[in-house]
Amino acid sequence: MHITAAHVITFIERVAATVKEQRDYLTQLDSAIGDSDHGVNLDRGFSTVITKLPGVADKDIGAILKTVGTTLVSTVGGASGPLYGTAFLRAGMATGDRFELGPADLIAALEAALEGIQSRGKSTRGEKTMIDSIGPGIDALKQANAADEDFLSAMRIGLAACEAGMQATIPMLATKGRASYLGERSIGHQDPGATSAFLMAKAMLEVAEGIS
Amino acid sequence: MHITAAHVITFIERVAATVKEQRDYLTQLDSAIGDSDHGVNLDRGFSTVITKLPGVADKDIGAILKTVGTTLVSTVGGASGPLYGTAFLRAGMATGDRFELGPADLIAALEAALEGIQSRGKSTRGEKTMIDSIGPGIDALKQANAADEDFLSAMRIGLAACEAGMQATIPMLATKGRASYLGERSIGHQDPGATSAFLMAKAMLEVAEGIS
Amino acid sequence: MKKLINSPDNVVKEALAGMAAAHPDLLTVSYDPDIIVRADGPVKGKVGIISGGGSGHEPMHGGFVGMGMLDAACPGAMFTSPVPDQMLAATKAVDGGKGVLHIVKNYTGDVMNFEMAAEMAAAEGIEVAAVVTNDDVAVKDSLYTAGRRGVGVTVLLEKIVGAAAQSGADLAEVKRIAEKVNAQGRSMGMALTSCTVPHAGKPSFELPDDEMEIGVGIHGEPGRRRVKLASAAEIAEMLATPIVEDLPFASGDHVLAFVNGMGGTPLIELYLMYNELNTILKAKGITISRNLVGSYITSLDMAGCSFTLLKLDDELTKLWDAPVHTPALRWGV
Amino acid sequence: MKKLINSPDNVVKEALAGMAAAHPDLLTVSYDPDIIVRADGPVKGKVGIISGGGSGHEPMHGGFVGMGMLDAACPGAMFTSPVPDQMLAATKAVDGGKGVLHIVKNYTGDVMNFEMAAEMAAAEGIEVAAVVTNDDVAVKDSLYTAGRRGVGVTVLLEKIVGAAAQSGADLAEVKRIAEKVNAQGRSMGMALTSCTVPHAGKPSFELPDDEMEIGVGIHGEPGRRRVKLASAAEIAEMLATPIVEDLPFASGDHVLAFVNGMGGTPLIELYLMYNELNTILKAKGITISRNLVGSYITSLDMAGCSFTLLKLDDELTKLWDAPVHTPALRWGV
Ligand SMILES: Nc1ncnc2c1ncn2[C@@H]1O[C@H](COP(=O)(O)OP(=O)(O)O)[C@@H](O)[C@H]1O
Ligand SMILES: Nc1ncnc2c1ncn2[C@@H]1O[C@H](COP(=O)(O)OP(=O)(O)O)[C@@H](O)[C@H]1O
Ligand SMILES: [Mg+2]
Ligand SMILES: [Mg+2]
Ligand SMILES: [Mg+2]
Ligand SMILES: [Mg+2]
Repeated sequence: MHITAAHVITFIERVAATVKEQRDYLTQLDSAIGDSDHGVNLDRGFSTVITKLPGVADKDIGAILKTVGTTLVSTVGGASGPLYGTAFLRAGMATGDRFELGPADLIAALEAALEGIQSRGKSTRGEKTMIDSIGPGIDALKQANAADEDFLSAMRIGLAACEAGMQATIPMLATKGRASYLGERSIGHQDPGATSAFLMAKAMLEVAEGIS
Repeated sequence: MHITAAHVITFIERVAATVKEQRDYLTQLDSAIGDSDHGVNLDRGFSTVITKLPGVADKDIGAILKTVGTTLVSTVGGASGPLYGTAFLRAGMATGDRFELGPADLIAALEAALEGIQSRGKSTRGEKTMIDSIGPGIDALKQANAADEDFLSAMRIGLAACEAGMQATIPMLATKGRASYLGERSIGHQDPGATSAFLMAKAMLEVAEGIS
Repeated sequence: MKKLINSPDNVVKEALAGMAAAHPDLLTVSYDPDIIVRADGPVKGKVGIISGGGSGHEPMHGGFVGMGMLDAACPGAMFTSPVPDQMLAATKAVDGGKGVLHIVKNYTGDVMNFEMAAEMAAAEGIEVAAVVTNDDVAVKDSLYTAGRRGVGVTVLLEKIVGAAAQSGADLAEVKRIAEKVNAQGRSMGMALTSCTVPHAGKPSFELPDDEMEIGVGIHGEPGRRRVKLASAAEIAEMLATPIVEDLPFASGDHVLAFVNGMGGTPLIELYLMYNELNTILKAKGITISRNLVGSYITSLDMAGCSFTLLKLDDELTKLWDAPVHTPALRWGV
Repeated sequence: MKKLINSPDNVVKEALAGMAAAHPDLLTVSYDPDIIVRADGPVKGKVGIISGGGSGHEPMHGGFVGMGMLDAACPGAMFTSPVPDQMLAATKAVDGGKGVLHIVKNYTGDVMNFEMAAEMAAAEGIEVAAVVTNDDVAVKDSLYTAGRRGVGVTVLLEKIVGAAAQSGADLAEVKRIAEKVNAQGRSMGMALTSCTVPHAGKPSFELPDDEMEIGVGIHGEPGRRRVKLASAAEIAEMLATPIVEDLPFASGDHVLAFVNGMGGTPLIELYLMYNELNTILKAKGITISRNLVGSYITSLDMAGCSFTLLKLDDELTKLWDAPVHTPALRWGV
């Protein structure tokens, strides 16, 4: 599979559309264990990102992703702003000035993104955050890819793991982020950030399906 | 009919009991066109009056009524405090140092009370206030008494007119008191003060019925 | 009913105890009759300024006791005019030999109780004058009715008249200034929700989710009309226009603009409303040269706001700017 | 949803415009990035003090910009940490050559955004220090969690540290005092009702008529536990005891007691709660030598309150008493 800069832009557009569509759902998840703003935050950020895309349409993938990252940092705020912002920035640094990515490049970019989130958020898996869907998703994708699966089916396996990870946040006790203030009462609710991360992964698969 | 000081005390006790019993009803009437406190105000006042009665048990009727009046002035507040307070004060001044009242004395005391309310409140009939039940009640009582009716039946006729006057406040447009701020919206509600005045008149009849 | 109280019967006294404990440097509280008196009063040779009214409008009036504003406040029961004993006790407590001004809001109960107190004070040889505020343009005025309610102007009047008394003005002069403030000020209020009086235990009126009351007072009484919820800009227009047309305020006027919260309104909404009012007045050529934004004359937990405009001249501006030191208003000291 | 707003998208900017219009003598507002800066800043030779956080907590932080308190505030979207661009712009705007202190409340978002801003400011050669407040005893503290929230102590810290900077203390000294205030202060809050975030359009949580939340923060998040409604005295006990036991505060201590309203709480209830707190502390031999009663760190229209106790010594008392001139806190000037 060859992922071009145009595909990356399509992916970003699809994320922006999904976030807008799921804005109230994400916000509602956040009202149970947070402060009722996750969907609103991301929608504000990706709406601005959309206005920046024309300016990088002819740029390399690294430049596109870094623009997305800095825009998110500058517009989202809250916890998810620096986290997703850092994720896209690191992914952009990993891809550098390339105009096309292969499977290994994509995996490397995703790993860089995850590492960025973890170092910025000082979090590990099992704390009921976005990395609980992202982490298992990347693991599964890598494993399936290493097992020589067709890359698209590897991505499908990754997405399934990502979704399972998202659902696994429900019984977790939060120890990071705003939900941690609730203590035991954080149990029984799906983490909003893990959910938005899954929605982004889903958008990625949908774009990939359009490529092959 | 001979009304003794003891009867007057019984009357005051009965008013206090009625006001306590009807406290929430009066307050509820006041919430529609006023500020939700008429029953609470009167109950606070008459509860204090009750504690003062032992001190005047052996005093003349004027002293008893004046004590009720000053106690109401000092404890009720709002519009009804000075109005009912003045009413009892004036009634007490009218009865003076007597220990027994006949029908004419009672009528004179009631007229003095009404006059006191009107001069303190600068109100006339038809403005949707307590005098819209008190005024017609006294008129009917006087008329029936002059027509040589038995005084107890004259009192019954007076109470019926008082009740009719109370009900007649429903369609009135308020021009005095707090209900006047509502303009047209004051129409359709029974005046709380006209209602408490009717309840006092009813208590008076009940005591009178016990005398004959 | 959800309130931070122990029992409806004790709210007023316990809150007074809290004020006394929080501000011993500014005021002292006496009970039965309940009055809040300036700690360093009576001030010899100064006209005493007292006000009072039902409780539930905090910080008014107790929060305005202190240097440069009130010498005493008489807190009645919840939403109920205080009784004459309170005004009489307050009048005696603040009499510094130059007479006492009673600041009365135009409600039948307040007016009658203050009148009785003034008669008693006169009988004891204290010179008393009174001013009755009646600035609420939501109420139609007429010789044959109870007239307009006293609302937001009362706060501004207490500050300005307090400054005049502090600066040594005599009773006649203090009364003149009080009447001028009342004559030059107008207000109007609205409610998004009803308030709940502790004794009543439920909201004073039911208001559907999509409606609001325009032209309310400060006692949970319904307003002049009930209309559909509207935007901040529209609400500002509904309040500002009747005020401006009533005095009338005209292009070139300088005003003090007071955006007041009803007790349950967050400050962010009041600043947003101030922005709307500022825009409206600018368009009319009226300059806001002083302002006050906050919850100063409230109606328990009611959500909503009121606007008050006071036409300023040099005299009133100077008195407004003069130092004041009370629990709720403080500057210059 | 009943609010005095035009549209959820514009609440923050329009309220900022209102603040700018109301307080031109104290502050100026710039947009995109949104910051509120002291009108006479940057003050040469003074450490700059900035703070920031989500909007919806007014008057915090914008209402604390002015002489003797904050040099700038960064208002984020509703309940959302501001973005690094705001803190960077504010840092540059207040830099008087002696460095800048960032006052950060301990929320993951606030901490990360301020960290990124500090990195950027350092890259531009401005010396930045930060203090993170984490005074909420309702949250269990641990090395392995996000830790405690920053709540009421933030207000007191901004006043005290602002005074230290105003008096000429250098960045290290200002930071030392900031950390001391945070170390000596503890808070706990409760809610009678949820707040409603404008974008969400409905209450953040449903609370039955006979229940309340104990241990809430300031973002409409549910508290630590839901219990039956209780009396003011019982609620005061539920808030005061964990605070006193946590530091712990001991007999003989002098404290600043801060009774804070959540935005929809009438002042009369806050004074009543102050009375309860005063009674509890007296019984424990703890003396309230300074106090603050009012709605200063709020959660939109939430009804409820929080207690904050700060252990005082001569240094902190003197800094608390020092003159301050901001929209929301003013004395000595
Ligand atoms: N330390 C952290 N590491 C990773 N993810 C985190 C961390 N803290 C919070 N998150 C994620 O951020 C999400 C909340 O984002 P958002 O609501 O936008 O920010 P805020 O909590 O500041 O309101 C949470 O659901 C969680 O997935
Ligand atoms: N000017 C007046 N003359 C006669 N009665 C009046 C006048 N003003 C008010 N009232 C009576 O007082 C009643 C209200 O009493 P209350 O609720 O105790 O006082 P407030 O209106 O001050 O709250 C009204 O229902 C009315 O009957
Ligand atoms: Mg959130
Ligand atoms: Mg009433
Ligand atoms: Mg009343
Ligand atoms: Mg947030």
